[in-house]
Amino acid sequence: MKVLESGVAELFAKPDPYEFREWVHKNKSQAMTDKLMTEQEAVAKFVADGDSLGTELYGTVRAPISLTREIIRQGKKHLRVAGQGITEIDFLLAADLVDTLDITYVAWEVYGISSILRRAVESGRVKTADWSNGAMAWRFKAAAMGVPFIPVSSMLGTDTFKYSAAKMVECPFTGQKVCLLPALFLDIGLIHVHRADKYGNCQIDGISGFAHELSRASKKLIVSAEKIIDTDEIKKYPEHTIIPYYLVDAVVHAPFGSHPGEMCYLYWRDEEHLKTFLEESKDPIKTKAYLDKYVYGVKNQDEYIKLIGMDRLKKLQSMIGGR
Amino acid sequence: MKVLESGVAELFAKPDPYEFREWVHKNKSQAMTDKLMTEQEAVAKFVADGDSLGTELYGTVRAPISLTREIIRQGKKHLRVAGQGITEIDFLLAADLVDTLDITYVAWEVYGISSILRRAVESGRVKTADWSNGAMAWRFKAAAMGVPFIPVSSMLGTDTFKYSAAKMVECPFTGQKVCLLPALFLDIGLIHVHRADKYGNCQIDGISGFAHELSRASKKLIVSAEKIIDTDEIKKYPEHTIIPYYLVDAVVHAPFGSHPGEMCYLYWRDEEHLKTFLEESKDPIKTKAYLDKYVYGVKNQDEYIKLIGMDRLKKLQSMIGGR
Amino acid sequence: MAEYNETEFLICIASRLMADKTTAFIGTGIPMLAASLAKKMHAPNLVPAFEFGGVGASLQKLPLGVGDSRTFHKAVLAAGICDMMETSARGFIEYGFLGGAQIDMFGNLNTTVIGAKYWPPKVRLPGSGGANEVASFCWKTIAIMRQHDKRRFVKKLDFLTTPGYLTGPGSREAAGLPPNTGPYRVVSNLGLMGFDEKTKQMTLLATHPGIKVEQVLENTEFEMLVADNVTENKPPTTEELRILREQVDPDKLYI
Amino acid sequence: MAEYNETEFLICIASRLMADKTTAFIGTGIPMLAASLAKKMHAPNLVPAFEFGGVGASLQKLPLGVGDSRTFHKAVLAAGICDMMETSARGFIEYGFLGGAQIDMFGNLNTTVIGAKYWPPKVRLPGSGGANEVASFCWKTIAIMRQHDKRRFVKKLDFLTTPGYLTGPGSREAAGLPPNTGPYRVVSNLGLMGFDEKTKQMTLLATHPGIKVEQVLENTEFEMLVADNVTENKPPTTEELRILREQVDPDKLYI
Repeated sequence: MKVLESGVAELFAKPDPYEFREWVHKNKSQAMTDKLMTEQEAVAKFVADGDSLGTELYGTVRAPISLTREIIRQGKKHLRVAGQGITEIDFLLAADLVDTLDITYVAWEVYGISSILRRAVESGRVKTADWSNGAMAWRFKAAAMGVPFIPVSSMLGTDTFKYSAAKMVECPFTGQKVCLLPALFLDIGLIHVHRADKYGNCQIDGISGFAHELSRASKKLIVSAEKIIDTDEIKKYPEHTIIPYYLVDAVVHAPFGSHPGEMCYLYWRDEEHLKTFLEESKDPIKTKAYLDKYVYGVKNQDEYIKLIGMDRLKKLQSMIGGR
Repeated sequence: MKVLESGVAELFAKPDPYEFREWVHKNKSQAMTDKLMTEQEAVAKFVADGDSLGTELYGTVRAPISLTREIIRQGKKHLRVAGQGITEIDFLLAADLVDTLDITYVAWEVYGISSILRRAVESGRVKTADWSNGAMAWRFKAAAMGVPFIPVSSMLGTDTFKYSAAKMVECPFTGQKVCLLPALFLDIGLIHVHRADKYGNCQIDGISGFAHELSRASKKLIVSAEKIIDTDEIKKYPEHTIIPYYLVDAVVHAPFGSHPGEMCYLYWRDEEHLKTFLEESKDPIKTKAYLDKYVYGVKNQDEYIKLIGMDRLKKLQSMIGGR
Repeated sequence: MAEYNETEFLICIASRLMADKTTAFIGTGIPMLAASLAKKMHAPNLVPAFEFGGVGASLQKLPLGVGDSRTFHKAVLAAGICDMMETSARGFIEYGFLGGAQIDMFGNLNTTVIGAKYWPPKVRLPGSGGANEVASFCWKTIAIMRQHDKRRFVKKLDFLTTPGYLTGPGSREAAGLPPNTGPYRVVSNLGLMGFDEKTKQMTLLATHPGIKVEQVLENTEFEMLVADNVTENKPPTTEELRILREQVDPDKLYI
Repeated sequence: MAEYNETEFLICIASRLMADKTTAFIGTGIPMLAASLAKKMHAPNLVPAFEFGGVGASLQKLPLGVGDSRTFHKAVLAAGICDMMETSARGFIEYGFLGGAQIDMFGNLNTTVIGAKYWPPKVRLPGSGGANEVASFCWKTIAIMRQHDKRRFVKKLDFLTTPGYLTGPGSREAAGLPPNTGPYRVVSNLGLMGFDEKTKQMTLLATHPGIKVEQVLENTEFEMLVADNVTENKPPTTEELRILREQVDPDKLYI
């Protein structure tokens, strides 16, 4: 089972489950303690310059974007970003806080490529390693499993493999060639959920994306929640807990925390806002103006909600589909 | 990344995801079709002599035991059994239908070792390979992921490793020694669930054991369900579907399908029946008498329920805890 | 005959490729419209699968992304990305739809960078996204190329993001990819292409109304094979157009 | 002083080893009773984890198996076995409880076969169960041995099912197991043992009331180390016994 081929990219984070274990044991409590705090406190306390950072989910869906705005306000820099959270990545790139990017896909789906990504990468400001969507999710999954790698049959035969940091080996059981993906342990993970209790037990409606995997792959984890619920509600349906308290460092109450993205069953995405942002993002100066207004120009999520306006948010609530 | 050590056991099933893919593509439909049938039809149609067979869950919990009784009645033999379903394994061993056993733990927890297992293995009738509970679940998980193996840091340094069919290699990313577990693809899987629709979309309450993994690791899958529900109920809460229809070949309506085991929120386990069985299982003749009465002596689950008696079953319902 | 635009035609062609009672990995854009149209026309029991977790959605309303709430509205499953990708790895997804900035004769695709250098690149494109899993695991993949020209149908990709038949017959298997998979069709604004069974080279099967075989070849940088019997694709029917416009995309988000 | 039987005493000793506000992997039998007792005594915020998915159960009623409904009654999580085992692999479970038919001086355990031959064996025991994951991943494992004699505390195991310190210092790490883990305590019907920090050999720390150090050594086949300061374990308190009998196991399933 020798290594037949290796991707040329740098590993932006070390795939060592034993280092992760030791860190967790030293730094995280196993006790159920009240972790409710403001976004300012959570980001100040748990996000550091140089952190490897990942966010969940994808595109404009259940995006932990209120937390991302706070990271930008606090100017946490030299971040090594991974994941598929397009809104968050575009914002962080726009604020020039990113050094390296494990990229799978950054674009605005139907609205096309990201001007911000183009400027950041084509200028050489941000280093990249390429992966597929599946590969990135599996890298978090490997970390969540507490193992240094995971074998898959994807990315084989491609330049995506070549410009990743994966390796190809022969399976010692079947002789098949398989691609080994290194686990991606994050310093800090951000996830936005429908409901959480003050200890950090979380429930999500609809698709779960890679919340299970990313929450377990993160040394430090901040969750923002549309609603804070009583622990009795958690205990009534323990099978609905997707993120248990012991993974979580901070719980932030963040209504409309995914705006301008959507939150299934709660509010639809703000098409008008997004289109404006995407138009403005084509120009660096206008991008800066957008950040000035919607990120730096507000102190927190409360002020952001006021800026957007409840009328508009109520309309988005009325547009979302039911079950 | 060369193989440093190999377990000596035989692989009772081939860990080849590509053979699995081809089989599934040739033999399973992607259409939503009505798969409701009797246990007799399901077992006759989908279980074959010589099959590798796995059952979920563990001990006396959510046990697909009504299906197991039908397999015994139909005398499906030379089975290669894997999994942790203690009740089912003990029954199949008692009926002498098992050739090989991937064993993790067969015993009656608080009531101690299995006399049936002892007779079957000590006599040399049943060949074994040893694994841990985690390892077996991970082997199903590897199969569910469509990969030939999974790395873990368990079983290292032990005779459990030595008498398994695992391999040890050095991780090409970290240099750590890791244990590689071969995927376990089953010919036939049996799972008992709380609710299913006629297409095979299933919901489970409480712990999910390894239903996700085993259902996805099985070429053929029979689910039995306490209740058959309308597909509209499935579609209302698609996040509660743990087994989607395309994995399923047969849906069997089986109230009390886990008796004498328990079904969370529905009925508690039948302590008296279990104790009697365990006492009788110490003696081969009495074991046969038990099977004669409770398995061969009834035609199907309906008759079994009549034999046990609704009074007793209602009492078990009254003993189960709520949420 | 009703008038229609190129996008509408592409959607209809892609839609007709979707068989009833099968599963298909649906990406953003044309595949979503095509799947929605197919479900309302000839394939009511088509099962759309979206990579972030939705399977069997009604597609009553058009999703705007592969993870939005419409991808699992009245679905039979709302899981996560790993389950979806692994389901395709195990062989449960029949069709996959792909797009790209460049495609070559073996159906390989580029969605990563334009230019000779990986980093810093001349033009940075989105990246693989889920395309590697779609192209590696689905039994039949269909590429949709909105613009058929020599800059897009190229001899050599700047970057091979997603595997088609790689360097030709047997090379997918040699690379370790699952057997009996690979590109099945390519739909462009000029015609419909398949792949030669023996050489795995892209082969023109049908042209769109008014398009000549030569036009397709002239707009292709590599040597395109031509089927013995090139047919003409039927234009969208009145019924297809009506459903597409009134039911699939009434808000004109795409068409 | 209240009367008590050996099982009750074992439960109390095991219970006292459980710290408040920590997580512990709980197996069937004595660990369940001990955890339940601990939660009602000194460790109300002990978080019991069961290998088939339950975390944080109330333990109001005593579970009969590691997957039954009482293992997740009013729990904060009801997941599956993979999540639990992986949670321990990532270092989130502090204590693990184990048992066995044989234990050796390094805390290795046998629960697989008795006799020299693996197959067919003289006596077939249950197998590893979840013990390998508990012993590999929990930070501190505690073995409970109901019968302390030379057939059980042996020089050489017939089968090394579950890793203790394997062949001594550094051998867990050399085998690839996570650093800073391993056996922490052994509770038997004669006393309480730990492991020497340097040599990793089992060391007598405390005897039960009325038991002499010599008795422990005589009933141990291997050479047991003896701590400089062997203490005597305190017998069950009236309060412990009351709660154990009235609240933990009122139906006398175990005691």
